[in-house]
Amino acid sequence: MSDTAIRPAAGPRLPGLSALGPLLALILLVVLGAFLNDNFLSAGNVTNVLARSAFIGMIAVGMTFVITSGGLDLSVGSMAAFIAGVMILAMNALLPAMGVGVPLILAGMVIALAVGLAAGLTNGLLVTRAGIEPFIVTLGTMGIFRSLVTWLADGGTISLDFAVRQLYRPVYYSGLFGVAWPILVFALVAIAGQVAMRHTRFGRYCEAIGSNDKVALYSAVNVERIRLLTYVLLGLLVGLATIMYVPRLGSASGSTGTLWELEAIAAVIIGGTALKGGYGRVWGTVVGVLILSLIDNILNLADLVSPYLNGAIQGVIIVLAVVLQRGKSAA
Amino acid sequence: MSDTAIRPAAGPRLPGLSALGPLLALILLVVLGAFLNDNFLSAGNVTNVLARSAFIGMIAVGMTFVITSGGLDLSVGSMAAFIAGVMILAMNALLPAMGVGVPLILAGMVIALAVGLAAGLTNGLLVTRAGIEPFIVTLGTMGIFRSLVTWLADGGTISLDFAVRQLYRPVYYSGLFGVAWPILVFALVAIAGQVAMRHTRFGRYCEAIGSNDKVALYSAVNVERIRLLTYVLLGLLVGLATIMYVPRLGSASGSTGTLWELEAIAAVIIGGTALKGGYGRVWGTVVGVLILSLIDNILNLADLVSPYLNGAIQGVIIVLAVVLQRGKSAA
Amino acid sequence: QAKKAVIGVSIPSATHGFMGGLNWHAQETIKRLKTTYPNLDFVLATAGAVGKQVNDIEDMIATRNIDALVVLPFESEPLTSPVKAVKEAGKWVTVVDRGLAQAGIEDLYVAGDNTAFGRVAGEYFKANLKSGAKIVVLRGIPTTLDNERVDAFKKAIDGSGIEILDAQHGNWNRDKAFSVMQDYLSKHKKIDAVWAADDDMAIGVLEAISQAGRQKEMWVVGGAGMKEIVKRIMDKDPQLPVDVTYPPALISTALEITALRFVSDTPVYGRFIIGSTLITPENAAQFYFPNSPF
Amino acid sequence: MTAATAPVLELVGVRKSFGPIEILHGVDFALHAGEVHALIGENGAGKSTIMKILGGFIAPSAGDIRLDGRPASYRSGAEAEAAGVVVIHQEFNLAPDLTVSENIWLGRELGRVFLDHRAMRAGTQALLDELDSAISPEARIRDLPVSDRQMVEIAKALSRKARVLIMDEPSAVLTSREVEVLFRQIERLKAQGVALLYTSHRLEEVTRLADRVTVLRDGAVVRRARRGELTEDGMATAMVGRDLQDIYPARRHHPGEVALEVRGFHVPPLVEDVSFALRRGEVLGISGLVGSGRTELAEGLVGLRPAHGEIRRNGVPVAIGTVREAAAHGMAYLTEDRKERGLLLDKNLRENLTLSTLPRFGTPFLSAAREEAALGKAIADFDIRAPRRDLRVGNLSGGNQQKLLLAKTLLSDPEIVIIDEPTRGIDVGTKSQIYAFIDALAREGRSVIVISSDMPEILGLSDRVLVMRQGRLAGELAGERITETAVVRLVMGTAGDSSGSAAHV
Ligand SMILES: Nc1ncnc2c1ncn2[C@@H]1O[C@H](COP(=O)(O)OP(=O)(O)OP(=O)(O)O)[C@@H](O)[C@H]1O
Ligand SMILES: Nc1ncnc2c1ncn2[C@@H]1O[C@H](COP(=O)(O)OP(=O)(O)OP(=O)(O)O)[C@@H](O)[C@H]1O
Ligand SMILES: [Mg+2]
Ligand SMILES: [Mg+2]
Repeated sequence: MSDTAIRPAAGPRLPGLSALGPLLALILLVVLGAFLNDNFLSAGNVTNVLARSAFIGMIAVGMTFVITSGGLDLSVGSMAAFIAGVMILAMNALLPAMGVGVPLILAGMVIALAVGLAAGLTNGLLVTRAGIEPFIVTLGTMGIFRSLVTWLADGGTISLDFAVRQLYRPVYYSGLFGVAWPILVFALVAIAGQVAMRHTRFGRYCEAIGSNDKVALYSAVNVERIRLLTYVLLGLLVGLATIMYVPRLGSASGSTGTLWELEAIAAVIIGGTALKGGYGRVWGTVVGVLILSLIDNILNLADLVSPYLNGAIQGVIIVLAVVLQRGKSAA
Repeated sequence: MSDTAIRPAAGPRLPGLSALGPLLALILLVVLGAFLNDNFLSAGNVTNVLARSAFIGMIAVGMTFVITSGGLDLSVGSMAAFIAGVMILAMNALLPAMGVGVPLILAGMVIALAVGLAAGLTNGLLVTRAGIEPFIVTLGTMGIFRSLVTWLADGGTISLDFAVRQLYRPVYYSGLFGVAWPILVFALVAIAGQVAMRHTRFGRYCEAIGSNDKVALYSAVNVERIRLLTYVLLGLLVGLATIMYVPRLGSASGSTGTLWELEAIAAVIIGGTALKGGYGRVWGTVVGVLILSLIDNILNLADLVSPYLNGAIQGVIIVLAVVLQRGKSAA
Repeated sequence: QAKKAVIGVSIPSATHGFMGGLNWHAQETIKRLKTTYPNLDFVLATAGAVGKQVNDIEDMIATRNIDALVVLPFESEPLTSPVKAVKEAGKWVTVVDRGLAQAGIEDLYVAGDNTAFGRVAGEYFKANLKSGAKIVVLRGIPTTLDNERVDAFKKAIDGSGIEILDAQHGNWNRDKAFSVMQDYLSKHKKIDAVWAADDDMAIGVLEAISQAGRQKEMWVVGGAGMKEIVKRIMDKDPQLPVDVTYPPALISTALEITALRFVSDTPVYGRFIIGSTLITPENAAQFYFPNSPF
Repeated sequence: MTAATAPVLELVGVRKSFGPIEILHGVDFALHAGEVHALIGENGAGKSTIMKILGGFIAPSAGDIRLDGRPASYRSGAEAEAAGVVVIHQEFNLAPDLTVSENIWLGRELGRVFLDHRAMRAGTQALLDELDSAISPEARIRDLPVSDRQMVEIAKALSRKARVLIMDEPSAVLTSREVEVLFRQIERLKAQGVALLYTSHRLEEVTRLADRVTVLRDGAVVRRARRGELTEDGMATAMVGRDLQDIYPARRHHPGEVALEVRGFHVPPLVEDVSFALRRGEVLGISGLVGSGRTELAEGLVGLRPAHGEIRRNGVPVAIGTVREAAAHGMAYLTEDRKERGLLLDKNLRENLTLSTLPRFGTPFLSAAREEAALGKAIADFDIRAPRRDLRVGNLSGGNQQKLLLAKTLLSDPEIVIIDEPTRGIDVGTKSQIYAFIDALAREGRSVIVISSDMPEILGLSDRVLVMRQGRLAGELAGERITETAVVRLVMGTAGDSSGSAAHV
C-alpha cells in the first residue's frame, strides 16, 4: 500500500534484486537456529517444522492467487474449522455403514474437498456476483463458519472416532521415502502454484486483473470467472489442508484455525506479493510461511527472558525480515 | 477491491445515491431492535450502546484517515491495551507523589496521549521512512504492543488504585446534560473528523494520496508527512479512546482490546470508505460503528435459538448491510 | 556433575485472568524449583492456540531433550495423540487440569474439578434463592469445560424453581461481560442473582450493575478466586457473598510433584483432584494471596 | 478505394447519453476496407465516444452499429476484437504491473496448458522490430515513459489481426520519427484492405493520411469530405466553426536577466552534464527523441528525481529536493503523463484543479466557494468543456483533461514553468489559446520551458531551442537559426558541426 511509488526515482517494486530478500531472511533464521541449538538441523526438527508449515502453507498458496488478483480472504481459518467439523461428523456418521477402513477415509477427504469448494464458491459468488468488497464478504463468512462449527460442536469439540483416527494418523505422521506426507503434499501444491502463477493463463490473468481489472476485461479476460476461481481454488486448498490437519489432531472445535487467516496473509505479503494485487510470487509465499514457522520454532529453542515477550520478538522479526527485503531493493 | 470497475458502463463509485446505504441498514437495525424488545429504545440502553461504541468509534475515525490515504493499521487493539497498561502503571506510580486528585488524572491522560502519539509515530515512521507495507509494520507492532502489556501485567491484570478509580469513574459513567462523556467525546471526534476530511487540506490530501500517490507527489503534496500524520492521528485517538476506557473497568490486561482492529476496520469499510484508499467517509464510519454495536446489543436482547450462532447472524447482517449499500448504488 | 533432568512445561498463554494467574504461578514455581534443585532444568512454552501447543511439544521432544512433560492441554481432544506420542517416547507425562480424551496416558494428573465448580455454585444458588427467583448466567468461551461447568450448575439448581433468564457468552473477558450484563439489565426488569462463572467476568458484571444502580437487587457469584474478589468477600461485600475456587496454583502442585520424580527415589503416580470449594467471608483469608497477579 | 465498396463497419443514427446529458446526437458514419477515415473535431466533440461505441466498449443509447451490413452482435470490446474490430485507446489500456510481452498477448496467450514464453517473447520482439522500437519485451509497463507505452499499444493492436483498426490519437505522444513508423504501418494495413479510423489534432497528419474526413462538432457530423477536398485551414474552420488566424503568437524580443541557471546537471542514470540558462520573458524549447532524457531532466530540476549539479535562481544557488521546494522557488512542472502523474482520475474537476495550491484556499478550512470560483475561471480561461462540473475527471475527454492539467499547473502562478508536451491531444482551436497563454506568461516576465515532440510547436513558440540526445545536450539554436532542418539534424545527431550553435549561454 505505501510502496515505493512515492519515490519515483527509486523505481517500482520489481522482482529483481529484492526478490532474494525474504530468502535471505529465511537463511539468517536458519543460521540463527543452528547456532542456538544443536538439534535444530536434525531430521526430526526439520520434519516437524516443515510438516506443521504445510497447513498454512497450502492455504497461503491459494491466498497468493486471491491477493494477486486484487482480492482478500479473511475466512480461511474459520473455513478450515468448519470443514474439519463437517468432515469429522460425516465420517463418524458413515462409520456404522462403511466400517473402519480406507474407503471411509477417502469419503472423508472427498467431503472435505466438497465443503471447501462450496465455501470458496460462496465467498467467490458474493464477491463477483453481488459485487461486495472481499473484506466484508469474508469477514461475514468468517463469523458464519466459526459459529457454525461451534454450533455443530455444541460449544465443545467434535472428535473423530478413535479407531478411525488410528487408521488416519499416518496421513500426517508417516510419509514416502522418509518425507512426511504433509511436506510432500505442500511441496506439490507449492510447485503447482508456482507453475500456475508463472506458466499458465490463470496466473497471468490473476496478475492482470489485480493490476488493472478494466484492462483485463478489455482484453477478453473473463474477469468474474477468474476472480471466482481464485476463491474456489483457495476453498479447495483449505479443504486439502484440513485433510492433512484432521489426522494430526483428530478433532475440531470453535477455536480450530483461529488467526490462520492472518498468518496466511502475512506469509503472502512477507513473500513479496503486493497486497493491492497485480504481482504474485508463490515461492515467496512459501518462504514467508517457513519464516513464520521458524520464528515459533526458534523461540522454543531458546530460553527467553519471559514467555510473555514471545509475541514482541515475533513482531520484530517479521518487520526485520521485510526491512531486509526493502533494504536490498533500495540498494 | 472488486468494485464496479469491471463494468465500464456502470460508472465509478461516486458518493451519490449509495451514500445512504449504511444509514438505511442502521435504521433497519433500530427498527428491528425496537420491535424485538421494548427496552431497546430506553434512554438506558441507548446510552449503553452509544457509550460502548465510543472506543471503537474514535479509533475507527482515525482509521478512516489511515485507510483513505491507502494505509492500514492492525495494531490499534494492542496499542489500546498497551496505552491503558502504561497509563495505569504510571498513575499508580505517581500516586504517592501526587496524591489522589484531579492532577493525577490529568497526568494519566497526558501520558496516555503521549504514549499513543509515540506508538502512532512508530508505525508511521516504519511505513514512511523504512518503506515497509503497513500491513506488515502493524502486524509486527500488534504483536509487540500486546506482548509488552502482558509482560507489564506479568500475565495478569494491571489495576488502577481503588481510590483513584473512584475519582476517575465519572469520566466514563457521568456526563453533561445527561449525555455520557464518552458519547460526547465521540461525537466531537466524529464531527471534527468529518470536517477534517471534507473541509481541510489534510483530508483532501489523504484522499489524493490514496487515490494516486504519484499524482499527489507531483502536485507538491508532502506525501510522507501526510501519511505519517494519519498514523500519528490514529495513535492519538487510540490514546483518547483509552482515556475513556480506563475509568470504565479500571484495568488493563493482555486481553484488553483484542480484535478492536478488526472491528474498527470493518466499521470503516461498512461505512463506505474504500479499502484501497482514495475515498473516505467519516460519518459512514460512525454509522458502521453503530451498526456493529447494535448487532451485538440486539443479539443480547433477542432470544435466539442458540448463542453459538451469534457470530453467524452477525456475519449475515454485516454482509446484508453492505449489499443494501451496493443495491442502492446499482439502482 | 550428573546430566540435568529437563522438564518441559506447556501451558496456554495468558489471555485471560485465570490463565494469567496460572502463567504467573508456573513461572514462580519454576524459578523456585530451579534454585532448590540445581539438577533440574525447565523449558516453558506458552501457546495461544491448539496447533501452536502441539508444535511446542514436538519442539521440546525434537530439540530440547526433555525427560518429562507437564502439560495443560489447550483442548483435550486434539492434544491426546501428541501427548500420547510423548508418553510412547518414554517420557514422564503430567497432565494438568484438562484431562486427555483417552484414559491412562499420563503418569500424573493434577486437576481442578469443573463439575464441582459448577455444582458448588449451583448448590449455593439453590440454598439461597427462593423458588421462582430469576437469575442470569455468563458463560465463558465455548469449550468443553465451559459446557461441563454450566451443565453441572444447571443440574445442581434443578428442581429448585430458579429460572435462568439468559445465558450468553462473556468469553471470560471483563469488557464482554460488562456489555452482556448491561444488556441483561436493559432486558430484564428483575434479576435476583448472577452467576458470572469467572472472577474477571464478575468484575465487569459488578460495574454494569452499579452503573444501572441496581446493586441492592442482586448478588453475584464469580469463580476461580481472584485476589480482589476474595478481598471483597473477606470484607463482607453484600454483592459478592461467596466465590468458588478454581485455583490457578494447581500448576505449582503439578510441577512440584513432577519434580519429585527426578529428585527423589519415590515417584508419585496418580490423580490429584483439587476440589472446588466455596469461599465465604469466614474462610476467605486462607485463599487470599495479595502478591499474585491474579 | 472506390465509393462502390460497401462499408465494413457503420454507425446509423447513433445517439449516446451519459445520465441526462446527450453527447452524440444521431451520428451516421461508415468505414470502408482499404481506406483511412479521419475523424476530427474539437475536444469533447465525441470522437472517443464514437470510437468506443464502434469498438464495443460502450453501448449506444439509440441507433445501430452494422458490421458488414448486418447489426453487429458484439456486446463487449473483447467480442468486438474477436470480430476483427480493434481499438487503440486514447487512454492507455495496459496493465501497469505486467511486462510489454505479457500485455501484448493478454487474453490470447500462446501455448496449450503452459504458456509458451519463448514464442510470445519472440512474437513481441518481432512486432517491436517492425515498429523500429528499442523497447525490451520484458520491461514492465509501469517503468516505461508514455511514448513507449503508446508504441506498446500500437504493437498490441497490430498483433490482433484486425479488419477494422480504430486509432484514437495514437500520435499525440509520439515524436516525428515514431509517427513515421506508425504511418508506414498504416499504409501497410491499408494496402492489405484493413479499414482504418484515425483521429488526431495534428491536421497535417490528417491531410497526409486520410482518404475521407468526417468533422464532428458537439456530437454531430458537420462536414464530410474526400481526400483533397479540405485544406488544413478548412478542417480547422469546420471544426471550430470560425476562421483561425495564425495560431502561433508573434515572437517576443528583449528577454530579461537570467532567472534560472543550470550547470553540470546530472539525473542518473540517463541525463549527464546538462548546462543551460533561462531568462525572464523567454520561451525555451527542448526537443529530442523519445528517451533522450528531456522528461528526466525536467523531473530532476523540480526535485522529482534524485539529481545533482548546480541550480541558481536569480544568481543564487538553491537546493531543490522536492516538488514543494521547487514550488517555493517559483518553479512548476507539468507532467507528460497526465493519467498516472497528473490528475486524480477518480476525483472531480475542482479537487484536481486546486490540489497543488490548496493552502491558498483557506486555512484551516478550505473555502469551497473560492475553489469553485477558481474552477469557474479555469474553465473560462482554458475553455474546459465538461458536461457537468462535478464530473469525475476520468470521464473528461482527453483534451479537456490536458486543459485542466494546464490550469492546475498554472494556478500556482509560477515564475518558471516547465511544460512537458503542453498541447498533447488539444484541438487546434484551443491550441492557439494555449500558445497565447504561454506567450502572455513570457510577456509578464516569467520563463517558460516547453518540452515538445511536436516540431511546429517547438519552432513556432521558442525563442531558443535546446536539443537533447541520449541524455546530453546536443546543441542549442536561437533566433534565425531555429529551423526545422537544424533541429532535426541535432535531434538525429547528423549535424556535422555544432560549433557556434552549441555554445552555452
Ligand atoms: N462516462 C462519462 N460520463 C459522463 N460524461 C462523459 C463520459 N464519458 C465521456 N463523457 C463526455 O462526453 C464528451 C465527449 O467525450 P469524448 O471523449 O468522446 O471527446 P473527444 O472528442 O474524444 O475529445 P478529445 O479530443 O478531447 O479527446 C465529453 O464532454 C466527455 O466529458
Ligand atoms: N540509458 C538508459 N538508462 C536507463 N533508462 C533509460 C535509458 N534510456 C531511456 N531510459 C528510460 O527512458 C526514459 C527516458 O525518457 P524521458 O521520458 O526522459 O525522455 P523524453 O525525451 O522526455 O521522451 P518523451 O518523448 O517520451 O517525453 C526514462 O524513463 C528511462 O526509464
Ligand atoms: Mg478523445
Ligand atoms: Mg518525455
